[in-house]
Amino acid sequence: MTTNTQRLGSGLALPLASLRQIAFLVEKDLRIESRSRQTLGLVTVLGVLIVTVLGLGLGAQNAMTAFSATAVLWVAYLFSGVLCFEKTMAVERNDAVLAALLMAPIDRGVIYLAKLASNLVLILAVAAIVTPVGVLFFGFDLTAAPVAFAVVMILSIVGFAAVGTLFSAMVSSSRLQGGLLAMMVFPITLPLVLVSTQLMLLTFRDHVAPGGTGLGVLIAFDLIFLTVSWLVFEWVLEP
Amino acid sequence: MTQVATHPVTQPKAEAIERGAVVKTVSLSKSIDGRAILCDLNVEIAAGGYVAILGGNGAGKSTLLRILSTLVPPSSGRIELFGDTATAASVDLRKRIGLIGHQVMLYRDLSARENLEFFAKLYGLKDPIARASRMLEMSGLSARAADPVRNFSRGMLQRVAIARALVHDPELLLADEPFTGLDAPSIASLEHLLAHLNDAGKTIVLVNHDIEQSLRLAERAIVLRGGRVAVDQSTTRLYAREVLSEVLS
Amino acid sequence: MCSTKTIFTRFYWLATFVLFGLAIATVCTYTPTEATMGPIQKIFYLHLPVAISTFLACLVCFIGSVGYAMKHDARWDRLAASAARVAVILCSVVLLTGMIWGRSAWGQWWTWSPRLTFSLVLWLLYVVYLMVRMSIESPQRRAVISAVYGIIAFLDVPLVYLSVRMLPDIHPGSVSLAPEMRLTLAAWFVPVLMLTAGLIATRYAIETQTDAQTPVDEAAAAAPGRFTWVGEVM
Amino acid sequence: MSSNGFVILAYALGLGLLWGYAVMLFFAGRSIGRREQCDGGKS
Repeated sequence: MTTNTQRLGSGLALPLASLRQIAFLVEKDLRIESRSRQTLGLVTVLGVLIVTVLGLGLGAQNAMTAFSATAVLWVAYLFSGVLCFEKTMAVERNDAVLAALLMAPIDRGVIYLAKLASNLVLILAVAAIVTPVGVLFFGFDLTAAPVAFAVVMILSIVGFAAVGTLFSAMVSSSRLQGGLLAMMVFPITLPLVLVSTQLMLLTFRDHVAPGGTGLGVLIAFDLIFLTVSWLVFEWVLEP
Repeated sequence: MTQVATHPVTQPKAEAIERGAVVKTVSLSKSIDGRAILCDLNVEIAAGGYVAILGGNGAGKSTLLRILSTLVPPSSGRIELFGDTATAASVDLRKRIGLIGHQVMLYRDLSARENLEFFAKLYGLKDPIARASRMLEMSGLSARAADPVRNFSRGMLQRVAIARALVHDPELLLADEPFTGLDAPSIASLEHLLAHLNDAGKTIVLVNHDIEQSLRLAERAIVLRGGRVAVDQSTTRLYAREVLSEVLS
Repeated sequence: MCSTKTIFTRFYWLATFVLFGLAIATVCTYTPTEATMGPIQKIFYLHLPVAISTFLACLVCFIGSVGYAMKHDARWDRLAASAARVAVILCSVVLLTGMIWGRSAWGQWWTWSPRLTFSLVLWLLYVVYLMVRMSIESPQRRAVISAVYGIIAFLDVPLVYLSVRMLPDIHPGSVSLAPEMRLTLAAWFVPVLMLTAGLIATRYAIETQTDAQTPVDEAAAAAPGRFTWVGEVM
Repeated sequence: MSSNGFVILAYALGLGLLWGYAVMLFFAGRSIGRREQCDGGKS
């Protein structure tokens, strides 16, 4: 908790070196991911599976309203996202490389931002696959305001990834596996799910562009939890 | 009981010794979950030294090594590396430490070359690609540099791990039970490599459970028992039987 | 050998009990039934004080978590744990009374109204806190993870409150209280707050005693002897 | 059930839960206390 707080005092200008380090780390994560192709494949199939099951469950005959569309997509994102966080952090754990990573002369906040970036790349890739599938299968008519949908969803996913990455580091660096990560992440991200579904309702049903408190909550969520996770990550990572 | 051969003091090693203490612990204690693992340790290791840390299981030797590597903070007291106090934040101190363990700490899906290049870049070396390939040649792995590390034998994995630990040319090398799980030829080549590195002026701290081997390799042995230093002597006058009795009693 | 401490605690609990009796008496006899909502509104005098106490217990848990984050002292961690347990109990009462109120006023046990949803999410957040504590063995590791979760959960509460207000709300706005009603509310606030403080303190004392008595488990403590820097993953 | 019935149910459940927990803590505290005394002699 020490170094990050002092640096926060001296302004948040990430020096160029950290950006380069983040690039190395993210490149490594994505290379491992492309090599094993496990996470992306597994997670995407899970996403599509959830959309299908929920879609059928909610009655695929009548066209999906945008409200239930967002809800179905959210459930898919949440579950595949948690699996994705667990897997990207498991890479450091299975190969026991975390110690070598911590020995490197890089700041632990950088490790957090790099893991966050890797998780974001993966989960946005999954979202990019699952959303069209949802639209295709159930005729979610996102065409009315695709930009609003994209903005709200991306903002929410960033917040979700910020918390998910931090918790996956905590859970992965101790024996408890299984559903605990999901159990920890879901209640915390409920505001995101609530707000994004409500905003989508407003946008698609009442044709009101997302704004006001809704967007404010999303942005506040992202800012608060990015900062707190970045500060706390170093302390949590300590074996 | 083989008697330890005297250690020829090579020229670079002599230079290293002038640099004074590399590692110093000042009333260092560590307790984990309420149990005292290390109690008030005051150990000093000079540059160029080759020290073996011995002790029974749970005597705290691995914990001590982790604290020296700045990855785990002490509960009380402090450690001084290369002369100034080291905390988890001292990034440039960590640059001068290399770390080997019985876990290879490599990405199994990446190839040996990719692993070394990654760590070289992480350490901010000027020419990471060249440095990585030179380390591969030195450890005789160029032939299989492109294969993913998961297909390597235990001996080759350890060689890549050592290459990773030395890629940034550290002055202090921390080795925690590096011989675990190695076959005879790999053990011999690792012993030779460590001796060679020590002659090249690197300080080596070796945590080992094989007393016989440690006395043969290291110049000085520190035996930990109950978190305290039971024996701290040069290995020339120490006999395995004595140390064994210290460790087990 | 009654030390002053035990005398004080006995007196404290007696006073709390008496004040509760007094509060029950006032709500039964003295407070007028509210005009628009009828007698069901009388649940309010228990519902609101317990809701406020729940929030205060969550705040104490947050303070304990931040305290542990700063000081790494097991006492802060015990405070956070005790406060979280009490918060869950209190929140259960809030949920129960809210649901009963909803059932009597609108006919269904559960409506996704902002207040009820907020209590539910708060309840979930701190039940998960207790589940996290239960699923980690090593006390030090458990304290670290609980502290981080405690901080994140509490920071999430205002966001939940804001996002929940976007839900369609059939709950009436806060109704204006006659002076007698305000008096009853005060009569309820004092004992409920005292009870909350008492519960947290007692739970804290129990945890201090149990920690002092647990013989340190040799095996668990010896585990880190092996070189497993990625926590106790082995 | 009349609304008065619901009020009584709410208070009964609420106070029951709160004071039930208090009593539970009281007994838990005492049992630990006694264990403290009985093995106090040993340590």
